Amino acid sequence: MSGHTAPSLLLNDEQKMLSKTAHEFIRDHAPASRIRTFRDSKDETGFSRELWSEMADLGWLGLQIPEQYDGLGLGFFDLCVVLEQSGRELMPEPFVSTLLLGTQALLLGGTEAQKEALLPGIAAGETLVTVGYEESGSHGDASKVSMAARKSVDGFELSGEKMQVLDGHLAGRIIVSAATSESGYTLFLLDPAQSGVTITRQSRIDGLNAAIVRLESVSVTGEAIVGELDCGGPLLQLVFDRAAVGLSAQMLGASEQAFADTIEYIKEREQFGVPIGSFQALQHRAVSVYTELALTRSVVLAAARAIDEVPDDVPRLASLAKAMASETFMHAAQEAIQMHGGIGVTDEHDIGFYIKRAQATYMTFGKPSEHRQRWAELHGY
Amino acid sequence: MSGHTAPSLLLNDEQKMLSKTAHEFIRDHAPASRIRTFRDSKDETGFSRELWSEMADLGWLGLQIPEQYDGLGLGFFDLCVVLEQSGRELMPEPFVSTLLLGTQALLLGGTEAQKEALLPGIAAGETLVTVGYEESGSHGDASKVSMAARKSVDGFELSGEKMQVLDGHLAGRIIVSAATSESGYTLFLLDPAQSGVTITRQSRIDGLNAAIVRLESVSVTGEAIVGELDCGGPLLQLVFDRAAVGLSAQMLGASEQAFADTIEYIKEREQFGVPIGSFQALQHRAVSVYTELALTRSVVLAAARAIDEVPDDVPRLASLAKAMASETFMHAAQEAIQMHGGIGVTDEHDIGFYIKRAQATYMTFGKPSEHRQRWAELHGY
Amino acid sequence: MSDLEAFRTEVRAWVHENAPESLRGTSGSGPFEGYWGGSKCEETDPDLLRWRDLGIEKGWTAPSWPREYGGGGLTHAQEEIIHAEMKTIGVPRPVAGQGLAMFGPVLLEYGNDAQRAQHLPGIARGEVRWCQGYSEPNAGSDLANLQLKAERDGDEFVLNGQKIWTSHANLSDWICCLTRTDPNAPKKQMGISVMLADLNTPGITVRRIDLISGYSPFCETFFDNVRVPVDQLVGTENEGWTIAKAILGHERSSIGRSIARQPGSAQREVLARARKHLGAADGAVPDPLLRDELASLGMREEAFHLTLARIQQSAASGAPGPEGSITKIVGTELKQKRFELGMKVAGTQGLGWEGPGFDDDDLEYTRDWLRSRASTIEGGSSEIQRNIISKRVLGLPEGKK
Amino acid sequence: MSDLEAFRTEVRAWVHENAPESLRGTSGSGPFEGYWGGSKCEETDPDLLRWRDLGIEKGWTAPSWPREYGGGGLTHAQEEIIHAEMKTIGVPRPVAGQGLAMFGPVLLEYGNDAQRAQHLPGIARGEVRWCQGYSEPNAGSDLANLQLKAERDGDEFVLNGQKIWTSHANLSDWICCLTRTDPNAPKKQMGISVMLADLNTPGITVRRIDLISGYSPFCETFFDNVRVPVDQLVGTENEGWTIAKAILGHERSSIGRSIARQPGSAQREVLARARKHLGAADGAVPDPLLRDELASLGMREEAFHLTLARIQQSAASGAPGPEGSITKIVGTELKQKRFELGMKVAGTQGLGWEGPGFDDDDLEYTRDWLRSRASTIEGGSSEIQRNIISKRVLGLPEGKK
Repeated sequence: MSGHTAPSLLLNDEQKMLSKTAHEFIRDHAPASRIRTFRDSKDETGFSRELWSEMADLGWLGLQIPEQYDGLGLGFFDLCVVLEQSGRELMPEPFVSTLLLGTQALLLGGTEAQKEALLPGIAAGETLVTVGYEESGSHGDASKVSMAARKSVDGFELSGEKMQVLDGHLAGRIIVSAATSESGYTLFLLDPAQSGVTITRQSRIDGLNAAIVRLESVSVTGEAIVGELDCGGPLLQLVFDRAAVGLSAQMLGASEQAFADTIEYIKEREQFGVPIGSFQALQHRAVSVYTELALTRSVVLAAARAIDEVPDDVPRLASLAKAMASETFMHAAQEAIQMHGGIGVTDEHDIGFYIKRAQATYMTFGKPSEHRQRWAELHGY
Repeated sequence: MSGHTAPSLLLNDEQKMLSKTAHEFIRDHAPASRIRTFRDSKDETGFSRELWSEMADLGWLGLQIPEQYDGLGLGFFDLCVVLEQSGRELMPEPFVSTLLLGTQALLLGGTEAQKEALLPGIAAGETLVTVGYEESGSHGDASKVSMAARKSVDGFELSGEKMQVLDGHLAGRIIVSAATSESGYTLFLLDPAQSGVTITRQSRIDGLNAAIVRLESVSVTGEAIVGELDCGGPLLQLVFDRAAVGLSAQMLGASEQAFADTIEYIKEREQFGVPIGSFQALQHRAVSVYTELALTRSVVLAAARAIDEVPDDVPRLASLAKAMASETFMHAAQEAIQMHGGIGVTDEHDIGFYIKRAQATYMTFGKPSEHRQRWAELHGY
Repeated sequence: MSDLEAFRTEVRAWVHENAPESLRGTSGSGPFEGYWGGSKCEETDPDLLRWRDLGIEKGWTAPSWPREYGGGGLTHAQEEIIHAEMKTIGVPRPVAGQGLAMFGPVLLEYGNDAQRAQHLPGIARGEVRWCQGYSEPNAGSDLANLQLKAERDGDEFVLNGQKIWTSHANLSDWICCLTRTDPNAPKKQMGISVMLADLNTPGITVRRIDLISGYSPFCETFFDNVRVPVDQLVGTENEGWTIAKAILGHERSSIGRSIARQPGSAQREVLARARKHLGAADGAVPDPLLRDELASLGMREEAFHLTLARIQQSAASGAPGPEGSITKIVGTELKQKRFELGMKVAGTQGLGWEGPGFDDDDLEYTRDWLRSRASTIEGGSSEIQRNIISKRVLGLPEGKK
Repeated sequence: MSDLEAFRTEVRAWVHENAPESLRGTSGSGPFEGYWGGSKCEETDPDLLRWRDLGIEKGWTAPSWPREYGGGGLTHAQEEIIHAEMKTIGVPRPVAGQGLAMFGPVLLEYGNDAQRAQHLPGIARGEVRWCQGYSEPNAGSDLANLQLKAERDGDEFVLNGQKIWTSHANLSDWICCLTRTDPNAPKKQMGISVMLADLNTPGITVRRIDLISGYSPFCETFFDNVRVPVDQLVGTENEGWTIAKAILGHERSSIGRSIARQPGSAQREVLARARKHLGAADGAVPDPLLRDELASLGMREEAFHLTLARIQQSAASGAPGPEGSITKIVGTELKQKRFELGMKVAGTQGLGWEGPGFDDDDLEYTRDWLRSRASTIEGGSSEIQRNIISKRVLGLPEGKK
């Protein structure tokens, strides 16, 4: 903690109620088994439009969106309360693409016109807005931008390809990064219905929906710029920090659910005439997961709080949360499978989806070692 | 393994007998508690001259020394058989200084005259020969040599300071590295009785004896050079590889003894009315140590064998052995203390000396991460 | 030159002369890689079939089995040499699979002459494929808890119940089952019998089990009044646990060994992925942390191979050490580390399940990574292995089961 | 402004005005740092003594104790504020030690008025120093197995036996002992009583125990017909186990908290050592692996502090979470990691025991590293903590003890 007084890491009464409501709603309507259902039925949407609308009606999608854009005007912390619960059941709905990437990009860099045009639709669950930043040659470094924005008479002409654009198959708007100068790049807001845009759906292990977005000479005006010309890098970094924290909240929820399922399983599963949860070696390993969960909860809450209250602390706390949540989720998912034994590695059981999501989230918005490196830099070493 | 047929990793009958004899002799005459005795009595020698002589009589000090210099002319592998046993009881006798550093430097780079003058005395247990390579500003990098050898009329004049020279307080000869050109340094054989040499004894946690060797304008002739002028670096690297393997054999023995003592302890120590060794969490952790010991034994034997038979394989196998033995010894020593509980952290119990030695050996001849880096380089990445 | 060395020279020459070019370098030459055969086999690769036939002709599909049963009549040391020479150039054994690796040896040790004569030649020629029937839903780690009922009825046993993890049961011809012949035995390790059943017997149904990797060799096999002739009982009725333990011990060590592909191959594989995905064609891997992890993996791989060699050498010298019991644990953890690191270097390119935007190698690797999670569970979980070592090797007192 | 905020403002002003300059920034302000007092204390630092006297005068050595016993009569929330404000500028509490942290609270909860009146003021003023007498050679993790015999003889108990790990017994005035008053009780948790003994009582001898670090606060304390008046029995005879558990719970959480020095201090400490020993005055630590390990340490330290804060906040809000039980495990492991890394960056310069060639800071650090090995053992080993969490928090079924 940089200050001597720690920020509040507790949920207030409203947030506790929100957490409880979200927990129950998601548990009842959105079990993790849906990942299998969507996959096996080759569902074209890949998530439930109805559920997304219902959550909009519950106010969850606009929690953090200012009231002037039809949101509730609460904080990022409140959003994280819902995200944690959504993570428990690995929901494939467009939380990351729309609430973490698209919305944050608009809130942090959008013009008044862009916000007015899109935020109400997001809060209403009608519009999906995503960000495309990954390219095939970027090796995970979003600052390596090959997509080019050439100056044209009345704006820019964009060409190039973005990979694994989350919910790119259904997004009403896609924000892409494109090189606008030798050293800088710019974020542009696109309508995928525009001529020159090709969308190819991808299939990932984790059940999130992604697409390849190919642009061939797509024309946009200067009004499509999100943020400032050539300043896409710093803006995207701010977006990534928030997205990393929100994703960490989902990872926390997922870890907790995997752990809870595992504890329940080892209490029930008998071998050698006793529950396997009575074996001390398993018990001590379970405690190791438990302690990591407790630490992860603290850092996720602190990072979420910082986004609302202590902006200067966001970079380091976002890196802390993402690094720790990634390792905890992977650890919890691995132990969950191992402790479930044979049944745990079958496709029939849901626990296997947790390790798939763990791998995907580990690799998204910077893996732990990258965040540790950033932490070191932020601490001057 | 670089070839398709693994080298023999078994002891032949003579080596098995040697191992057994050494084990019993050391167990009976050189218990680890001597570390405490030497320390508390502030013994000026810090080890037992008598024991060293007896081991010479048994032929152990000259095992690897060619017969023409009064040794037995066996291999480095044979020497490692004895080293492993000496490690079991953390013997503070000058194995590392004299048999691993001094002897190997002479065997690999010594002139005929130097070998004739010193190897018989080493085999007889009468002469100690050590190597000084560490300096206060070298940060563990032996190639940073501040000690200077200035050309003089009939040779060189050496000035500078070496730190933590093992057994420097009693060595009959000390080999030091000294800069002889911009880019290279040279190994020189010194008689500490020479004018300008000051020896200051140091006290280390691990019970090995060390000294600061300060040289002020010490004159030597060209006959004092070990190896070639300006070629001290490559020679010292060869010496270090052998020393690392020999030290790894000692670490293997020490790990095995710490583990054996721990297994014995947890079989006997009762809490809650049962031996604590019946607790599954301890059992599984004990198995982890056991598996590391088995792997470490294989790599130490392979590296020792390579020194005798496959010189090209020595660099990578020496790095493998040192890296693995270091981690295994530290792991075994930490678990030994934790499983011994309260008594394990008292100075009265010998088990604490194992972690002190583990720390010292970890840091000697390259720590694991340095050896992994070298391994990567040797494998082209 | 010793006899064995002379034999090695001879084997090497034969293998070099006869092993099809197309198969060289394709295999770790373990007991489970290559042509598994059986009546349902649809293998069409002419080289693989020719290699099989050459092996059968030499008796080298089962070098140490008696010649009368289709083997080569050689010693175990000679067998090791044959397998080692095939491994050297990376060709698979002419016939592979569980029949050769496990059930043949069981019949040689515990079966009677009639059983050997009936079953061994088909195994040695790769004509009859075998699978195992040990685990049940409530008898995994606690295998002795098995409940598949076998009741005597005249000259037959009638089997009812279920087996699980019956790998490749859908592709096999026969199954080797652990059954409960005496449900009233005072200890659950008693009253167990080993039986061989033709999978075509009426009443047997097989259902495939997909793993998290999306596919798997595993099946569930259900027995509904399945009639097995009494002459397919192996060993003594109700005393099958001894045989079961022997089979499991064999399975454990063969899993450990089967992970041991060519020395250095795990390191090379992950290095190649690092070069591909990190965009570093040669020289040092640019990420020093990944490089360090890769070196750790490479070192551990080498240590594992050296340990296997040491165990093999000490077994050959007549004094098998207790270290054999660790190979399953160490081998499977090494395998998992390899895939974890291989996934880490691939970053988001490792996240594909199928289809566009991911190349085939990456898609396959990801499935293999998922598959590797089972390795510390199947064939006796790591936890069970640790219990065994704790008790049998370290001699630690037993707590509760 | 709430009352508490107003109080904080007042405390902050007082602390800033009165805390001696020389003490600022010297302390993590935990309950065990600073002036421990007692009749054998030879403290001469005038600032420390002045700070003690100012604290006593305000009643802020024991802010939440009743004023009649030398306390400040304040609420726990106010006490937290006082300690937090001292921590902010890094001054120690005016009086520290186990009397304030553990035995005073025990007497307030379980003692009688006479005992409170006799003992509390001396503790609050730092005049009487206390130590614990719980463990015995055969009652460590299994504390309920304790055997120190206390037999009633008229108005006295006669104590015979031995305690171990009686920290600072050689510097203390009184000891709080767990004794066996009924050796025939049906369960070993029964028949235990808590007693207070003056260490000057004839028959008590104290022997210091050195740790592997070369020194330690620990002692063994032997009881040979030691007569303790019955009015020093705390609570009910034979029902001391409840009190013992309360003391142990308190010890556990205070050990965890006492490790929590200033946030970021572990990272700063190891970074300073890295700069010193790796020769990098500023900028990135040159060894990327050490740098990564340091970042891991720094992150974990921050996570630990945030978790302590979260636990404290939820306790203050009336709903203490179960996470409190992890602080001992996490805190002590963090401490060990810190010293391990600090030793690693020092290389061979960390190998000194004493004397020439090593500087004083390094020598002290090495001793502290060795001392840290005890932290996962003392005050309830990590293994015992894991058992407790497993049972009480996770609700896992008990296996064998």
